[in-house]
Amino acid sequence: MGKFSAFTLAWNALSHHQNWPRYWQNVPLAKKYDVIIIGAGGHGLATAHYLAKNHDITNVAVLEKGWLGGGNIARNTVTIRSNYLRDESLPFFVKSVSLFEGLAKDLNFNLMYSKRSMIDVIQTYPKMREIRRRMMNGYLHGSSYNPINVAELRRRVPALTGGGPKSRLPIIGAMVHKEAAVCRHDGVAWGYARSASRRGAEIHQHTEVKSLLRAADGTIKGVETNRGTVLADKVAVVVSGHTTTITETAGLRLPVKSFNLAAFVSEPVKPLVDVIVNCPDLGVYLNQSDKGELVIGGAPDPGQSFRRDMKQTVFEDAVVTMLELFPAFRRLKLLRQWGGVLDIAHDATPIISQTDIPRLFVSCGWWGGFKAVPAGGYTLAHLIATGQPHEVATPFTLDRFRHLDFVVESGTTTAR
Amino acid sequence: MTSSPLRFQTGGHINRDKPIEFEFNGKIYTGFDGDTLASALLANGIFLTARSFKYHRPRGVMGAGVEEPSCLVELLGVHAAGNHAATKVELRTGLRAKSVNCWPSPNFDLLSINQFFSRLLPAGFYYKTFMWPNWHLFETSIRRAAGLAAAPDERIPDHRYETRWWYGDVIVVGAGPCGLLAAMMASRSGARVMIVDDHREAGGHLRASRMIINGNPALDWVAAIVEELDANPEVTRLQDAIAWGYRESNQLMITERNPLEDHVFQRGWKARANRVILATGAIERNLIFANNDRPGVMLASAVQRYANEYAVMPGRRAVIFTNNSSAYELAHDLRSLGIDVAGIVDSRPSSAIGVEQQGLDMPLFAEHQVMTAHGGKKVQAVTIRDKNGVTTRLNCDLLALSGGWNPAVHLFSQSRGTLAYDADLASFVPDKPSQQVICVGAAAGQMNLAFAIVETAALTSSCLQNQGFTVAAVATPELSTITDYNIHPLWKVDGLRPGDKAFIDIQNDVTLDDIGLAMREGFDTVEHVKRYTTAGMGIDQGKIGNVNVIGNMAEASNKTPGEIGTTTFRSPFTPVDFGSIAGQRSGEVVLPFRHTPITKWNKAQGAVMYEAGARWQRPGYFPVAGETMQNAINREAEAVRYGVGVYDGSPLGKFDISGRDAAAFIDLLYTNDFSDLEIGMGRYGIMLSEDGMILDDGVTFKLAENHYFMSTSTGYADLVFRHMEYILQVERPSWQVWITPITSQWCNATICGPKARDVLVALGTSVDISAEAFPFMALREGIVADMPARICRVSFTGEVSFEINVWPRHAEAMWHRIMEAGAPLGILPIGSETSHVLRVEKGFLSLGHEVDGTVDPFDLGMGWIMSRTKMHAIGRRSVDIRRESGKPRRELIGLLPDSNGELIPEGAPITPNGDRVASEGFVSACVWSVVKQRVIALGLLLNGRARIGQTVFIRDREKTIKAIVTKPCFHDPQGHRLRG
Amino acid sequence: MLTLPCPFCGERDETEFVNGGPTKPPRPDITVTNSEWIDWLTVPINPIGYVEEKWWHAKGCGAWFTIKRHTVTHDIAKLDG
Amino acid sequence: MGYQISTERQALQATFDIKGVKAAVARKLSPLGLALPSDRNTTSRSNDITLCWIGKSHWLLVAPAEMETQLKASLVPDDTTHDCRVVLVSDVFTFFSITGPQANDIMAIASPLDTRPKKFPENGSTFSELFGIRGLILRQPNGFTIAIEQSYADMVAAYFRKI
Ligand SMILES: Cc1cc2nc3c(=O)[nH]c(=O)nc-3n(C[C@H](O)[C@H](O)[C@H](O)COP(=O)(O)OP(=O)(O)OC[C@H]3O[C@@H](n4cnc5c(N)ncnc54)[C@H](O)[C@@H]3O)c2cc1C
Ligand SMILES: NC(=O)c1ccc[n+]([C@@H]2O[C@H](COP(=O)([O-])OP(=O)(O)OC[C@H]3O[C@@H](n4cnc5c(N)ncnc54)[C@H](O)[C@@H]3O)[C@@H](O)[C@H]2O)c1
Ligand SMILES: Cc1cc2nc3c(=O)[nH]c(=O)nc-3n(C[C@H](O)[C@H](O)[C@H](O)COP(=O)(O)O)c2cc1C
Ligand SMILES: [Zn+2]
Repeated sequence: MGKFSAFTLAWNALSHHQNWPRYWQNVPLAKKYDVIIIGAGGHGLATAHYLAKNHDITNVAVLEKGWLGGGNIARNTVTIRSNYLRDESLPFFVKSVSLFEGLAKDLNFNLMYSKRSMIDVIQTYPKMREIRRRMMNGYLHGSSYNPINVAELRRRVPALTGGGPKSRLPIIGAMVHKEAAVCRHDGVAWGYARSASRRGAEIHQHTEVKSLLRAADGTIKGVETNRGTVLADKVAVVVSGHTTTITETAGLRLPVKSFNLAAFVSEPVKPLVDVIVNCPDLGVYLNQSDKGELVIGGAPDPGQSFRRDMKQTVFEDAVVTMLELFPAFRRLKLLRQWGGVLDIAHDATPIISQTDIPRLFVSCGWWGGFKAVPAGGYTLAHLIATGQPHEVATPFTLDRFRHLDFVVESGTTTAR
Repeated sequence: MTSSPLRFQTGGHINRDKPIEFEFNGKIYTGFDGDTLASALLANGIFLTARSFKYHRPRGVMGAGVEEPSCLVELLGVHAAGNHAATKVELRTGLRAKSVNCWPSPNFDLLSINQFFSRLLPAGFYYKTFMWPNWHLFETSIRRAAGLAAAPDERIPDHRYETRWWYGDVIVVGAGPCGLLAAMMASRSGARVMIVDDHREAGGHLRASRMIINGNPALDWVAAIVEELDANPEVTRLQDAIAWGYRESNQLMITERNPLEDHVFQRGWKARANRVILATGAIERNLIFANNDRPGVMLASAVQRYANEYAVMPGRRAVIFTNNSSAYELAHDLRSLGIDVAGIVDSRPSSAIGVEQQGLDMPLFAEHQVMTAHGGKKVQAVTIRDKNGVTTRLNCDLLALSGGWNPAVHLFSQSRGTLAYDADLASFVPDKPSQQVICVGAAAGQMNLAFAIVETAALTSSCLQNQGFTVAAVATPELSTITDYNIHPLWKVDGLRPGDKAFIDIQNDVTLDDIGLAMREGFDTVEHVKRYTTAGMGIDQGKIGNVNVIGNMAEASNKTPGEIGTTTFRSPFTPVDFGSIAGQRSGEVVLPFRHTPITKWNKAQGAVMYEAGARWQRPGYFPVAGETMQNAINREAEAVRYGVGVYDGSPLGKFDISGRDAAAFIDLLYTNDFSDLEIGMGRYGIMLSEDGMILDDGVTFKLAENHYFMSTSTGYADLVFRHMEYILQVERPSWQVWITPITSQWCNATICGPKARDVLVALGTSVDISAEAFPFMALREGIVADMPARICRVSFTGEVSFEINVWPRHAEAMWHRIMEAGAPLGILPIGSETSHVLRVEKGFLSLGHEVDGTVDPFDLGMGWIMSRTKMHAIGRRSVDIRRESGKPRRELIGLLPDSNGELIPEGAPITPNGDRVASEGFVSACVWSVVKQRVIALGLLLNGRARIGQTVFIRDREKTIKAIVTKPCFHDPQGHRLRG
Repeated sequence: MLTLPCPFCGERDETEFVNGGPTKPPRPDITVTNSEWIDWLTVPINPIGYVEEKWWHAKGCGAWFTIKRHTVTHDIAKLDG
Repeated sequence: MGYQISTERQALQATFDIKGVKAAVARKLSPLGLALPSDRNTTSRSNDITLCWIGKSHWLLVAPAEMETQLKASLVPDDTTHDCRVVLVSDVFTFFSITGPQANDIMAIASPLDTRPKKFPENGSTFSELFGIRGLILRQPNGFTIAIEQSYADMVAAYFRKI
């Protein structure tokens, strides 16, 4: 009786909810698997789900050093969008957004996916030009992005009272990205974990990979963990900010650096903003959760960091810029702030790739990768199962570094 | 409304001479100066003050400070803002407040119907339903129900918030007995001290107690210390100030709520000291039994504070339920205040109860537990139960709980200090510090004040001595008797049944059942339980409930609370206004802006001003009455092409570069050669990043041997400066090169057009300006219009140009002289929109248009600028590697679009056959050309140079526009005009 | 907020500085192979622990300097030598 | 306007940016009777001339505007033949004075600089952050003198009117 529905909820209410099964099973750690996925974050768990669902590969272990879903998937500002700039990235993110739309049904789990649009507030002409370029390029790939005037912007976001004609940086226009959505971030991890587990994959929490093991011929053989050696035919490193920490144990160095990116929430208030508001010229973005708190994000910390914390300078900048556009929020209160460890590739574009070590795969460089969880898992599963990059993920292989052929999908839009 | 039914006639620390009227839920009440909203409401007999978050159960005040989980109010009027704990709202004239989260009132709340569906709403129920047809359909109504208070909608003027930095030797947080003692010692030692306390007056929990110190009321002792501290100018004492964040390098973030200056509403302090002393006290936790959330159920410490500090008795007949000795102090206080106590229910075995009960003639129910509280909108009775399950009913209208004390370790933990579980205290205490911080008093887990004081003196003393201060011994105050704490943890009462509403997080309506369900479903770490049930995620951040969650998880899984561990303590310690974080930073202090000496003139001419990068504002165009933007641009552009125009080029980045190795340095920076440049001449150069992408472009003049005058684009001047200093200081430290930014030392008026020279003649100059004597790309110094000037012959328009650089002190005069001299020739000021047209006609590149972070000089057809002899120039190697792959590149081309005179949006993609597929290039710039009298464009196109003459298709969403590919220059390709 | 030790000005608040990324080995000369160059250019050190990095005292004296900063604690250690 | 301070925008000052090897700089300045400041981020004075040591090999010389021509003659800007060089930057900076009993409070709001006398002495002078931009801070008897890049001066003046 594990299926979720209004009916099963009512049925279980009769027994005071004493009989719900576990979301994921606790089983002993085996000696060997077909595939080991390191990291039970969004991408790792989604990969396990799609390996089972699309490729029938279920002898899979997801190894997680902490509690599943406790990495960046627990910490992000939940913006899902596909309004990227480059032809290389657009098909991937369009795919991811479309997978998100059907995900609650696919996983039989309410992720509270809410397609509520994102509005970019534009305050300078160079940004306007860049954003129009996104609009026209996005159209080619089925990602919609349409201009609205300032009056319409203010009608849709009444709380946005700053940026008037006399302000330091008047608003000159806005763009609506209709496909943008938010969704319960923890739910994505739990939904994928539950589905992967029900399809046969194992999830081992509190199992930290200490190093990668290579066979005599250099190929990958398995991993060393705090719970002993585990062997596997194929290993995928899907650990966001800790990627280099793991790959370097096998002598593999990657063009990524780790950063702390932080976010914060206000006290919960009654519905106030029902779209995602992104202010690229000022460098702040926000949305309001179903519980009422405003979820607000800014820039990453300067300098590498493995903290999950808030740097005062960066935080202050996000607050002051938010108040430029939402001056009434001066009296709104900060409730909590936190951070996460992300890795950013040299060209700011993700990496889903086979590595120089045969049968070792990485998926990293996801500094705006919550939106990418479905497509990231989908395409990594494809790569692991078939040995070939999925068509929408071909620009993201490590090959591009061999010729410095960067994609340069930098964070021209602030929202992750 | 003057009689407050529950206020004692005497006692307390309120100011009875100053009654204050206030409004709550539309009714007017009276309290006193010194009250909080909560104490005033209780004094007026208002118990039902709120409805709960999920089930809309009736709720009242439970605590007396930041820990308050339940009585949240929304402030109305001038200071409108939501979600304030009524226990932290000071009563002030004009205060208006209402309950949050209920409609129409807490007494009659429509959504209280949720209580009857509560069975359907266990933790995480929403993950299991609302999936058909989709969540978005349900979302609106669910969101409306959530969210507590409405958001503030009135604005506080910016300057009313302020932030400032503070530096000193010691910061003490908490002005309870231990904090005061520490601050006093630090002050006497000569240190510069800040002491921060969250209450309006110092004293900490002494204000809530009837303690005697040195034979007098404790507050006399407090007053003496306060007086001493205030007399020392090196001491900053902040009351009503919350230290909410502990950052790196021993910095505390503090919000002072009501600074004495009346022009400041709140002040944020960024205070940093060599040592921080945390004397933050402890926070009481509640106990878990059925209906433990009824109005009238309160923390024992809160009851004590109401009785002693505010002279309010929140009930007439009390029951005290405890698992430790601290609540007996309340029993004694109630006894001496003459309040009826129906009984002390003590879950500890009789043998564990000691001297604390002496002198109390009231029923003591040892080894008993409260099973349930009765009553709806106010508690009416409790059922208690002994260890054999025998139950008794006690009538009461007040139930005071003490589930034990949690040291306030929040700031310590934020400082990255570790915590340890102390089984004797049944709580988490500071363990290893990671910054220069010590904890004293209850915050350190010392629950016995006599010991705490002795320890505080010793710890403070060595902390000060470590910093080199001399510390005199302080007399230890003599205290009235104190009992030992002696807690026996009780994480929940025995015999609870499924479905009992035993709340563990009062604010988020999380019950013990919810914790059980989460654990059964596999959420077995404390972090999972938190996120699945939302326990501890409310405005109070679970200050009274979190350790109970941990205790119950430990019990259910046969672990110790230490093994379960805590969730992360995050800032802020308690919510603070965003305004107090931003302070005065708004408008230009967030986004400073820069003026040239000509800005005022430009604005007076009606220029439409644009942000021009690097914080400069520049005119875009100068429309005359009734003119469209395009007409204005055309008029200005024609002036330059056929007459003369002038623009204010002052924001261009300018650097004076000199020194023994200056020439080598310039050669390293630019891809082309500068070594053969003659003195007095300049050269255009492109600077690459080490990635091989274009970083900047500009002209550099050689003023003398090893002395250069470099100009950069406006927007990148700062970046270029940083880049140059990096190379010099990091890569080439042995080189002798000196760079001085002189952007603001030189203003420039660029006169351009076929009649430019005539203007200069009219101005009068000492320089021979003939084309032979003063060729293109030369620089001359001399007098222009009686002012010293540096003239450069560069051209970004394709016409003859003279850049007249003068010092800003002369700039306005020079500008006026130019306008005067040029008037007969029809000179026009031109804006950046016009410059854009002129440069597109010439095919000159612009950063941000053609250069979008992916192009190199070859792509732009500027291979000539990549010197063959300078392979070591910055970025060169990367360009070569990229090109070796042979992958086709997007190349700069011109476009003649077939658009019926309409401009094509810049950025429009070019697609194969105009199909809706991935692009093969894009339009980087598109203008109406005054020389071609048609729309022209520049673009980057895959293999573009090989496709000149072909037709391509530009795709603006639905629309497809044909265009012919041309060379990227539409005007005077040989450059005769600019050399003329 | 951190304080950073400028070799000229002493301890100053972080807001005065600009981060310049981790220290790279010296810039290779033109004789290195492509892959050596690419490694130098794109592959940074990324330790959990002390990272040697550059900062610029942009709002102060203008010095570019090197520190060793712990990527978890932000503690700053003395540079060797 | 709640603070007891007065702020004043000052007229142009003759200002020279000096970079170079310490000994060479000392030699260059000795005809003016100016000794190099002995401590970093402090000043030395001779007559009306103030010399600020603001960076490792970097000094700023500030004097009344009337002295500009004379100073130019003796400092010979643009002469790069020695191990130091001087650039005229008089127009780069605008100076303001902030004086009054609460001048310290204004500095605490505007700048993260620790202005306790033991960190920033009587003759202190340093570049730091001021209202979010870079600025020079000098102590003066009743408060401070600050200098910011001239292009920001109107903004700072407007800001002073607000606090
Ligand atoms: C503040 C913030 C805001 C963000 N906002 C957005 C946004 O709005 N939109 C968006 O699309 N993206 C956003 N992101 C980015 C997004 O969260 C991440 O890109 C994405 O979650 C990363 O993928 P993941 O979920 O697989 O990583 P994670 O959840 O970090 O998973 C990695 C897992 O690997 C585990 N692990 C690490 N080392 C080991 C080891 N040695 N052995 C075993 N396990 C290990 C970790 O414990 C972790 O659980 C944001 C990120 C942050 C921090
Ligand atoms: N009833 C009790 O048993 C009880 C309760 C608490 C303390 N005590 C006794 O008091 C002794 C110590 O007293 P103390 O001085 O440690 O604590 P205290 O509780 O008297 O004082 C702490 C003060 O710090 C303030 N504070 C806490 N966090 C703050 C923050 N982040 N910012 C600003 N202010 C903050 C509190 O509001 C309070 O005023 C203990 O040894 C114990 O015996 C007893
Ligand atoms: C979208 C989102 C919304 C959140 N809302 C709340 C909230 O309402 N209350 C709260 O206490 N924390 C909230 N958090 C923060 C979490 O409590 C927590 O800080 C975050 O998951 C990081 O974990 P950590 O603080 O345990 O390191 C939210 C986090 C996210 C990502
Ligand atoms: Zn410095």
